[in-house]
Amino acid sequence: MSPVMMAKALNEGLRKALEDDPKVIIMGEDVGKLGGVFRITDGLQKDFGEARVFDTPLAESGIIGTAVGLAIRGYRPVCEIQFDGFVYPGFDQIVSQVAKIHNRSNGKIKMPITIRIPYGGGIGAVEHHSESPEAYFAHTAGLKVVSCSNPSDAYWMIQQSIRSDDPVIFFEPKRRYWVKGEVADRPAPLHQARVVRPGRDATVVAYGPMVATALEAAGAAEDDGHDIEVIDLRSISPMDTATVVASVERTGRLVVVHEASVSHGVGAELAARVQEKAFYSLEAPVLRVGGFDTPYPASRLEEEWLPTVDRILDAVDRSLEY
Amino acid sequence: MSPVMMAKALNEGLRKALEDDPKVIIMGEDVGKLGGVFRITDGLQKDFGEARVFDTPLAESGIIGTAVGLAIRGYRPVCEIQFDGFVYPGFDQIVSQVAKIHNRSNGKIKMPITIRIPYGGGIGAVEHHSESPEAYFAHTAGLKVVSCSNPSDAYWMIQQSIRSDDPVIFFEPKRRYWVKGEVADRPAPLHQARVVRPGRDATVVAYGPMVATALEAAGAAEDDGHDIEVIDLRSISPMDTATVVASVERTGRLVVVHEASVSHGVGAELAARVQEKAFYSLEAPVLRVGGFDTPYPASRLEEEWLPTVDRILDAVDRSLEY
Amino acid sequence: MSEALHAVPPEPDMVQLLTPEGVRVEHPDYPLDITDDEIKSLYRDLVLVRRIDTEAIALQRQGELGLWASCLGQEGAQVGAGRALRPHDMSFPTYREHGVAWCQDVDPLVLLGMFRGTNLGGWDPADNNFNLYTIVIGAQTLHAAGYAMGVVRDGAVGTGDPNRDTAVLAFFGDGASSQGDVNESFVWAAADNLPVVYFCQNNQWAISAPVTTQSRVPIYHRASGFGFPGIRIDGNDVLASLAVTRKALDNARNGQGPTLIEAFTYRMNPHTTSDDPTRYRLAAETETWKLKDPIERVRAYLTREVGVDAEFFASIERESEAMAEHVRSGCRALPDPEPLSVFEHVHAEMTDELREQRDAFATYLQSFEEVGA
Amino acid sequence: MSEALHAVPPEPDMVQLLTPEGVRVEHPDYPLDITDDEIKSLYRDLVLVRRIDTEAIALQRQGELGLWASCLGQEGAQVGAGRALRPHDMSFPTYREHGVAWCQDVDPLVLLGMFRGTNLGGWDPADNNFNLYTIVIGAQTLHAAGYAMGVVRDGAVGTGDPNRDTAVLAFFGDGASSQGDVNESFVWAAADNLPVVYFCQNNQWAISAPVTTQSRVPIYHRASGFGFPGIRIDGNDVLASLAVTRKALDNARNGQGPTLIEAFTYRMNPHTTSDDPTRYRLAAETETWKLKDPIERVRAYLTREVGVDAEFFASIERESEAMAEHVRSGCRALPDPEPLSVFEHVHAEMTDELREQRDAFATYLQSFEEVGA
Ligand SMILES: Cc1ncc(C[n+]2csc(CCOP(=O)(O)OP(=O)(O)O)c2C)c(N)n1
Ligand SMILES: Cc1ncc(C[n+]2csc(CCOP(=O)(O)OP(=O)(O)O)c2C)c(N)n1
Ligand SMILES: [Mg+2]
Ligand SMILES: [Mg+2]
Repeated sequence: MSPVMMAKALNEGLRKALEDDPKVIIMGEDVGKLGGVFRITDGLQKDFGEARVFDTPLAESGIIGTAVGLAIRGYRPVCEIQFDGFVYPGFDQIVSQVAKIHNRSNGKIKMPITIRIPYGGGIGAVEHHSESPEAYFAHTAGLKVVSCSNPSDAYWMIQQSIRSDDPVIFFEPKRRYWVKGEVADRPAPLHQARVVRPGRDATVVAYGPMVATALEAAGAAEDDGHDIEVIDLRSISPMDTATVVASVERTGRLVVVHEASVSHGVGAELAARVQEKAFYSLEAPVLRVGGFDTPYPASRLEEEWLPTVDRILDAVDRSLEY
Repeated sequence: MSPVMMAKALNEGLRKALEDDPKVIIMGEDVGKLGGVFRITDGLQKDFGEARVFDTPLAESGIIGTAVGLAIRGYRPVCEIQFDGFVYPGFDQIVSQVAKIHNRSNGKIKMPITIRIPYGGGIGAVEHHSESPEAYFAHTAGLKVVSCSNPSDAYWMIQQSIRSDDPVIFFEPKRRYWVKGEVADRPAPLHQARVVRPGRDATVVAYGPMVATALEAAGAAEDDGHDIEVIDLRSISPMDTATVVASVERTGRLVVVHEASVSHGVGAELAARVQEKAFYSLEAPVLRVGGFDTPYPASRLEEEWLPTVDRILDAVDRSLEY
Repeated sequence: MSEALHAVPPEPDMVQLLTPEGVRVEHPDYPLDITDDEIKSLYRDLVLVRRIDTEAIALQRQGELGLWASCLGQEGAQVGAGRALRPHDMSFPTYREHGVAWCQDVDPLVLLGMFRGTNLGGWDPADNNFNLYTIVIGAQTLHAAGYAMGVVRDGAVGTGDPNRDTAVLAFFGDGASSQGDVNESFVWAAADNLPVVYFCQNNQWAISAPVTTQSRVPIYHRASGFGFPGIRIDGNDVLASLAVTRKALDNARNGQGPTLIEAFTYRMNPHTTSDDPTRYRLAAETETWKLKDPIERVRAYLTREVGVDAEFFASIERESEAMAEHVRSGCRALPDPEPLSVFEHVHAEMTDELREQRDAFATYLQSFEEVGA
Repeated sequence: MSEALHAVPPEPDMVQLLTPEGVRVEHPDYPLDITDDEIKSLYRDLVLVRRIDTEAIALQRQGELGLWASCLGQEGAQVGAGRALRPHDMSFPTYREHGVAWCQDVDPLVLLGMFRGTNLGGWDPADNNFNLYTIVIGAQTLHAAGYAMGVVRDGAVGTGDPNRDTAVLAFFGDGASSQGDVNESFVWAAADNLPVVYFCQNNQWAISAPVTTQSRVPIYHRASGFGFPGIRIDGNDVLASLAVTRKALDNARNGQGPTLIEAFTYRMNPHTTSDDPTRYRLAAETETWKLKDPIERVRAYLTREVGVDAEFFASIERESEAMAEHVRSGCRALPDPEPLSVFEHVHAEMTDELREQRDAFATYLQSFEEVGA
């Protein structure tokens, strides 16, 4: 494939999944004729029919709950939640049913449901359209949670998630939908982190929309003579702690970045694990850069609220000062 | 007051709140004639009438959503969620409305809603009746989250929560409902942690149901010659980090205990904060003891799943070995 | 009956085929040709289900079960609905449909695990086309709708082939009718004309809340607002339940879409063994409903109209004794799960980090054995 | 109209008081005695609301607004409902009720903040008895029910005192009718006989989903299933909307409980300025609905039946020009919020840890100023 936008890569990945397995179906609000508000399912209903790609009534609990029933019947539903802030009406079905039914049945029932959630801010949207709820799901046993940061991962990870016999919450960094990139010929393991930029002085871990920002920060740090390693977590739950620890054992310093509010965010878990597993390697405390502990603000404030290259650099500098 | 059970202390606290402010109302499933499945609202409908203490239809989103409307009208609703595992149908109203309306209105509207949730395990219950969802709410900006561990705090904290102009998620450790204790004449600040047992060798932080277990562990550790400080967090969000850091600066060691699954739990946030703020004081990594990263198990397995005195001691020993 | 009529306003619109006195009555829309042997077999179901229920309550008292949700008084509704199911049909129970489980050949012991606490259910819904019990009120009704969507996609509706056409039977209670999930399920079923039958057991109570807390009109009215038929039956009349559910399932299989059946019945026992109904309802009410007992009326019919002899009833008694013994001994024999099994079946594919937790816990557990040794 | 009738099946049960051609018709249940001046004033409302809407779309194109949800075509429903409100009544809008905002004397500029991104709403619902716009579909209907519960507890229902009795008007869309929250709100309103009127603007579309995706029967039918009256009106007829909403609000205030009004109308513009309707609906459909324009019919009536002169229409034109200018310049003048304001109003009582975050961020920001200086 020549370079494609992430949106297109996801679309191709979904198409492939529909071709590979007749049990795969795509359901959600406006995923049919419209192709989704972000056009991720563009053309799929036309090519695979209304039985396999269809619009649902407007109710997220209904979308997830009926997906559960379809899974019990042997289907492999891919649910689209239109925006991050609208997953909550379906939270009960996700937490108490999707996450628990395999366990409740002592492994008799599988829940191969993929829940796609365009997430994160930076697109100048109104309230509820820019949130990062990944930590809620990462804290929910029984779910797997991943996020792609580039078109290649988007293409492969969505297929791996759909093929997974476990429920996967698939977070798509909506502000990166239109960034182009090459698509690799082979996928990396779904739950493995990736060192996207090797470095010696400090490690910056990010995922989804923040990977590009972290790389930019690393580039800027270079000018100040700092050699920053950047890791794309890719999988939020399970979390590839080993890759991060290995890096920290070399760099001695770690900064975690995500858009979600810092407190009780994914960065907290990573910090807790690394300070335990790399206790003697850390030359500075694990520092976190994230959204503030406030609701996602009005869009004219989002540039202040969201982690930026400068805020990452500031954290890296503070880390290096230890 | 002579020693009372926590259940009675909560009942008295609610009674006091109803007496002090005519705008306080209590709503939920079976809170009226039955007095709640745990009898926490016993007798309140009889004494304050059906307009102020009433049973709602069976729908948690409806309970929280109508409480929001009542708050807009100037009331101070106290909602009872029957069991931890049943708060999720109301999650959307809590996260997108209760937590955000004050902010959405630029401070024009107040949301003085208290959501009482009997939580945690250890009572041999069926599925969904033993969960610890506090981290979901602690990660939600705009909410305040507290948990009482003894009758005195139960009596005072419920009143403080109801009087608070901010929404408070009030977690009641159901397995401690029937434990008796003295009620102090004066309350401590709602969001302040408390050192419940001073010690020099290591700090154990817990809240809600785990405080008693932590104290028991500290007692047992004494026999091995270890002097353990135990802190009752009391407030989960905001979190009184200063009190914990001050303790760790003395002991150099920290173990955090909660029933919720360890990963992405409250212990992660505390660990992340302490390793940053007490970096040079820590002689061992912050260790966490909690439920495993699995759904809450069948009751015949809960004693294995839940943190016990032995598992806490094991962590303390590991910490002391560093 | 007069007292009863005071307690429960007469429902002209309530389908009844067998009166509380055991008199067989006809209903124009629901002719039921059923042999006496079939009615005897329904009687057997009713008695055995009640015995299983009674035994489970005893086991709870003895500490063998942590909890039990009794179906006493609702056996007629459940056995009628359960016996209306065809082999391909799928059922989605709440936590109280022990009578339906029985009709689906689920060994009572399979149900006991979650109440004993040795598992969370643990059976395979495909084994008996009987879904796992669902405790979160209303959630299973959306699963039923989704399953029905799958049935439609499998082309198993309206083909006319009895070995292919499939219907879904979704159970819920009067309290559940207030949950968003149940109403969303109605939206899906109506919009997609799904082959699902909703069977609401209005047992008059949601723990301590009378049905009036949920609705000021009969619950079966709800369906018309969504655009499909609703009907109320005498939920203590196994024949009405059988006939009406059978017809509704037929319609579903034939592609005529959903139906809501409200079975007007009564929860004779506490909500669960943990409940204390004396706090919220009068014994007199329960007494009144005793007069409408679903089993007595069948027994009266068989004795008076069919002239079934004592030996038949005695044989059922013996069978139910045997069943009671099976439940008692079987329950006590249910093995406690292994400590390390908490880590099993969390995911279809266990994660490395969970494996790490399991191994660490295993080591921890061993440290004690060593001490013990 | 004939084409129109093809596009929209004639609804015998749809209340209409002014035909698309501007002919005044009577309805037995909804007599409306209204003066010509009152109709002229409604005309003024309709024109100004449309102008505000049109101007906002222009501002979005110019990049002054991030988004706008147009109410074009729904002005009749909204102005009729808005003008039916009494001073004590409370209204709970979605994000599209700009016409209701206008009737409640909300300065259009107040609405622009959240679409410009300078705030998330920011107004005080008490100022104009107009709740904040709610974006989460259906959520506000439960807030309305809860508010109505407060009204009841305040003894502000059925006293007969017009200065005391209060009703609540809750808006939602056809798509929202599928949400659990909306149906739970119906449950509460029916069970407690709450003084709330549900006003559903069925504008035929939920973004790209036609109303048939949500329901196979008219949405107003839904109410009967819950036990309260539902009625459909011609949503492009401001007089029908006024008369029917007025009566429903009266009933609510008098203690006669809830009503569901389905305003049968059409979303003439894209869902929002980000939407592309060419992907899912035909221009012909929109054309057909143009023939039912809510403003044209009033203008036709005033011209033909009342003989209103050109000067009246010209004066409204001038006024709407002035309004447009007010919106344009006012919008551009809306101040950007201060960076540190993100920390404000998160809680009524700011927490120490948030204060810490704010101070750290302030220091961080200053470090740049120093560099800059
Ligand atoms: C979402 C949710 N909320 C609350 C509960 C607690 N609860 C268990 S049973 C019950 C009452 C259910 O009443 P009904 O639907 O009439 O069924 P019944 O128990 O009478 O058969 C409640 C409130 C629950 N299980 N799930
Ligand atoms: C809970 C939720 N899910 C999804 C959305 C995204 N969304 C915004 S408007 C809309 C369609 C609403 O349709 P309708 O209720 O008919 O109102 P209309 O926009 O037509 O006025 C959707 C799906 C949302 N805002 N909230
Ligand atoms: Mg019931
Ligand atoms: Mg619409």
